[in-house]
Amino acid sequence: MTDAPTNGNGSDWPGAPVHTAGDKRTELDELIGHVENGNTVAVGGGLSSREPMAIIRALIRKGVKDLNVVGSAHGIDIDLLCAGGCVSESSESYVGFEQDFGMAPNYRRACESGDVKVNDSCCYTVVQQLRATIMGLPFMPVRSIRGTSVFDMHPEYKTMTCPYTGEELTLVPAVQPDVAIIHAQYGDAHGNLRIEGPPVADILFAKASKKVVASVEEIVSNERLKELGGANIPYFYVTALAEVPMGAHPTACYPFYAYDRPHTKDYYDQAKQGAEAFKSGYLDPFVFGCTSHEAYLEKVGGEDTARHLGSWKDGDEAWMSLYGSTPA
Amino acid sequence: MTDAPTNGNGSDWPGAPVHTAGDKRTELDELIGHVENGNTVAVGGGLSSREPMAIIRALIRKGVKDLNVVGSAHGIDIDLLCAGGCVSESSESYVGFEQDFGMAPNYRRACESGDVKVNDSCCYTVVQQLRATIMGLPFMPVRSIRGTSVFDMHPEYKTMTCPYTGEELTLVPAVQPDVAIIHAQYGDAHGNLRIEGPPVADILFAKASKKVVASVEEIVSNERLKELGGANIPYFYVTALAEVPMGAHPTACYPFYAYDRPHTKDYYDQAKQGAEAFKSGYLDPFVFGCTSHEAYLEKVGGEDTARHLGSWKDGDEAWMSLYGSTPA
Amino acid sequence: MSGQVTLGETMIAAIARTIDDGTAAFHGFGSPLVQLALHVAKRTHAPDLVLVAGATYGINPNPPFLAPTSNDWVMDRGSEAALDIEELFDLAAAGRMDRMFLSGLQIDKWGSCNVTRLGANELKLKLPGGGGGCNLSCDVGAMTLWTAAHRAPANDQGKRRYRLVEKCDFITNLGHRTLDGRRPAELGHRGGGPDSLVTDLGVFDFDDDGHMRLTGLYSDTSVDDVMESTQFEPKLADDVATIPLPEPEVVELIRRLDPMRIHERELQPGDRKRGFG
Amino acid sequence: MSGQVTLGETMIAAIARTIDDGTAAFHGFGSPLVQLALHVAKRTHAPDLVLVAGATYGINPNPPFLAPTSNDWVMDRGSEAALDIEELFDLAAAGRMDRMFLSGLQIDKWGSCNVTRLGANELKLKLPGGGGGCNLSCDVGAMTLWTAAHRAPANDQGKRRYRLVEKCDFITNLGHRTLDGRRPAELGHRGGGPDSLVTDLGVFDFDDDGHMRLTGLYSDTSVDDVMESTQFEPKLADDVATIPLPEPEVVELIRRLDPMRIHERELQPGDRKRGFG
Repeated sequence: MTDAPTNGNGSDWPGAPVHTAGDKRTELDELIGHVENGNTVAVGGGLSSREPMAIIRALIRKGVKDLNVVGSAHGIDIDLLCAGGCVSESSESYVGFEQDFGMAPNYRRACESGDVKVNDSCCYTVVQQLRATIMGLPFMPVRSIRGTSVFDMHPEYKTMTCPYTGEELTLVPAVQPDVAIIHAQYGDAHGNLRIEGPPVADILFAKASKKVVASVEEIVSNERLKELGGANIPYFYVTALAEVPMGAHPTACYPFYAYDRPHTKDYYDQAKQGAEAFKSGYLDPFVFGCTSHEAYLEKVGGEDTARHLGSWKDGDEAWMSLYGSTPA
Repeated sequence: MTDAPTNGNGSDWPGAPVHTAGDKRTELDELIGHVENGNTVAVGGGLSSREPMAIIRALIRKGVKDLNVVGSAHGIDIDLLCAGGCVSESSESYVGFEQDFGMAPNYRRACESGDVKVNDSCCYTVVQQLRATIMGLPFMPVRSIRGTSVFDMHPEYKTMTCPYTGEELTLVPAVQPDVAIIHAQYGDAHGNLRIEGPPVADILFAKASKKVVASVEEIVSNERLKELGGANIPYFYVTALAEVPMGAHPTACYPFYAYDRPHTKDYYDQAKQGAEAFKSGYLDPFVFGCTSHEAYLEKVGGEDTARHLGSWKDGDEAWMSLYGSTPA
Repeated sequence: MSGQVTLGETMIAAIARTIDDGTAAFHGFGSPLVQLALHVAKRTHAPDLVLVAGATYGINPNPPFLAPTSNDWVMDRGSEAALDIEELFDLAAAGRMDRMFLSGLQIDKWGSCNVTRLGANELKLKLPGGGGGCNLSCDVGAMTLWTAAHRAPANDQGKRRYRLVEKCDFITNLGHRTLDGRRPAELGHRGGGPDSLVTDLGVFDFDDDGHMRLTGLYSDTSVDDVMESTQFEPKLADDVATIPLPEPEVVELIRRLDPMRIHERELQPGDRKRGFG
Repeated sequence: MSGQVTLGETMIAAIARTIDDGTAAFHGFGSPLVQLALHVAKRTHAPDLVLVAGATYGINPNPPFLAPTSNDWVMDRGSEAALDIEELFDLAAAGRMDRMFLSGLQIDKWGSCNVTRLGANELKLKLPGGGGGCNLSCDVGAMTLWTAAHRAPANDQGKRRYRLVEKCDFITNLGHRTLDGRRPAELGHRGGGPDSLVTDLGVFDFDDDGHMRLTGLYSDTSVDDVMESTQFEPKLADDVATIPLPEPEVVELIRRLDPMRIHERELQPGDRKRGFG
């Protein structure tokens, strides 16, 4: 028996990676070292929930450039990355603040100035492109897209005639993000992650990406993780994780804290006034001026804010009061 | 505004069904009315676990014929259906008793006599064929199968040249079972099902099939179902369900009861002796002779057996003792 | 507006009327009028509706109040089950999703919508993007379109920024014709396309040819109002009726479901004062 | 056999040696020798092995004892996470599954296996079927083959029922050649194919051409034993060594993991008495 077995098939396909290290815990600043200039990045969470904001602020501070962001429905995460000058291409399907505030000012500016190449996708297209990677296939078929301008925008989409039915189908190529950045409620030292509530596309991102880096509210034992309901992202997809409490702020990370709407309103108001105003009114104080996540948490109100945003648990009235535009 | 809105696209595609009734509870005998002669049937569970045995016994008593069974790794379920004369085609990927007893005697006889058309599949092929149906696609690509005799056995498999990479891929057509028969631990009146432990292919079966009929150990409130961890098969896939305690016996349905190995050994010993012996030694006493599930449960030892098979919870020694060949 | 029914409430009820019992329907995000319409339908004429919430993908949730953002645990409260993102879209692709609700900064006479960009050649305004609408518009059984910004008043130069346009700069969500005039059925799409449009000026269906047709007006709007604010000429139904007002129970239900009046953020400021009855 | 190492234990250790640390490996069902080999590897030289259990798809379980059936909560005990059936096979298709273990009632010189049927034309014996092996054999990084029924004694008429055959009646799991002589790489398969075979008579690798080659023998078997029980002529390594016996700790580990000696059910009755050392 040989230690390095011979292989008569001569395959040199490296395959997608599995991350097998026994202890993957690290610090936020180490974590973001896995994101490199020019990477295709999948950002977890969506809209006003569970976006990896601490990671994003750290990436901006580090000055990461030329990211291609892919995903489904996003808000302040992609808008902030655009404001920070980190993005050169957007393949998201939505970036905005819904009816709450409307369009995403920094994202719009970056797209309209040409700094960010607009390469809009659509949720199911993204799902199918990630699934192709997850299944090791070069593409996935979909029935839709043909006939829309989204099809014309994407020369990489192809069509085929179905050999079973004779109908035409769209083919969308596999997308393999270089790295997925995810914020989860819980993780264990081995890297098993547990997302509570809607997982959005995070699980697909984790399975499809070459690397997954995660911030979590709490690192717990594997036993505790199972008591909580178990991992929905097994550890071998995960490259590294760091415990970063309030790491999704100002988006929500239930059950720990709700969406910080007053902070987001302030963000939006600053952003709406233009790039310069946003730099001095938001980026400088909240991103560049806070050299650590701990400094950021102090800046946004420390324990008081954490407690206030955790008060959604006190009943519907308390919960509803969090959606006003001023801090309580 | 019209009550029946006009539709300029002229599509008459019926789509896959959603089952929206408010209360889907029924009795076992009603439940099996959803399975018709000639149906393609997906049987839930696998090997020695969570197989819908009470449903299967009721189908045999009813005299259902010409089923095409599709699935992954099965044992006594498909073997018994074959013994009962219900099956005319098998597209399973495995039917046997592992190293515990070996080959499945009734299944073998039915295949070798020509009563059952052998149309073996393979687990990932089945997964991809179900996924195609779930995604509304006529087929799914896979990289594997070409070069094996399984490919030659299936003229419905095709190949295509990938327009992205130039490589050849296998295409497997969508499979839409007429009905999935599933045994779950818990369900609610609306038909939400919760499977605990390995779901095998049940969730895929539920999503891909036109109808899902389920037996469950306990029907609980939706609130309770969520406390238990929530549905993994949402109600709208489910046509009807019945509370059938011990409905997977002699296969396991943890946490309620372990695998009844002595009963299964008796089954196997009878089956091995030939079709006649199996009819008089097993089918007559345990299937035809028990006109209800309650009668069957009495026949196999009633409360004592239930308690004994539930004793796996008492510790590893107690659990291990259940794998002997005689009842305790 | 005490004692009166508001425009928002009337639009919600009109959208709710497009939802059949015993079907599955999905609201996207950023659409409180539609979210409320689904909850109204579920709690009135369509108890067996499979209500799939946008962004959370919860099934039949019972939110204590409408939140201003969709992917919030508030909106998932009381769900009896949950879907993954892939499962939601699979349902549509497999023909199981009977109805979806779409809008756009441009909506053309065939019911196609643009939520991607203004400027057919040069990018003039980047819109947030279509979410899942592009795929869904080809796949779902039928679509209800809506907009609360149909009215297009002339500016000082007499120019109007139409929401209902002759031709979209970009088709994000497909209606009954592509930009080059093909029908979805020619593309093998299985979805039935848009069958209704609810706006702040009236309600519409689509004729057999797939062309938008005015079928109803509010008590304070006229055919002329509609024509003036529409870049193309909509067909007119033989009998353009007055849009029915919601029953008092429905009004009360809406006010209970949305105590913060989140849905009024969708309305033009001037329309928030409109009331009927 | 007190104080001795059994054939089963030696085979388990030999299979375990084919498993590298820091890789992902999957055992199917009905394979206690392999199940134990994975647990031995994980607990000795391969602590960072991603051990995926067959049938339960649990990750790194720690079963209190080996059960006679695979899809049993016993076998899932202590798993740190769990996969769905689709996820397990996706891992293989995406090139993430480094090793799988396959067997067959027929195994040919290229490492192809038949677990479907005897009788190339007419069905003579229906076997249980291949589970996921057909797909996996094309996709996984490498395969360890095993059989505990290599020995093929002559019957009264001098006929032998070979397990290791010149040509399979049916190829369920593909090795290094198809029935018509094509190589998997020509088919675009990404899997590396079988690189080892562990039997009751010896251990093998596959040469650069993909042909089976004897590399090791037990202390009680000879090259002649192998040749006699093999329908084709296996290649011989330059140095056919004696298969190393498992360390005492490994033997103890196996006995603790499998107190009911389930793995011996895989052995031929006569082989249960073989012992070494």
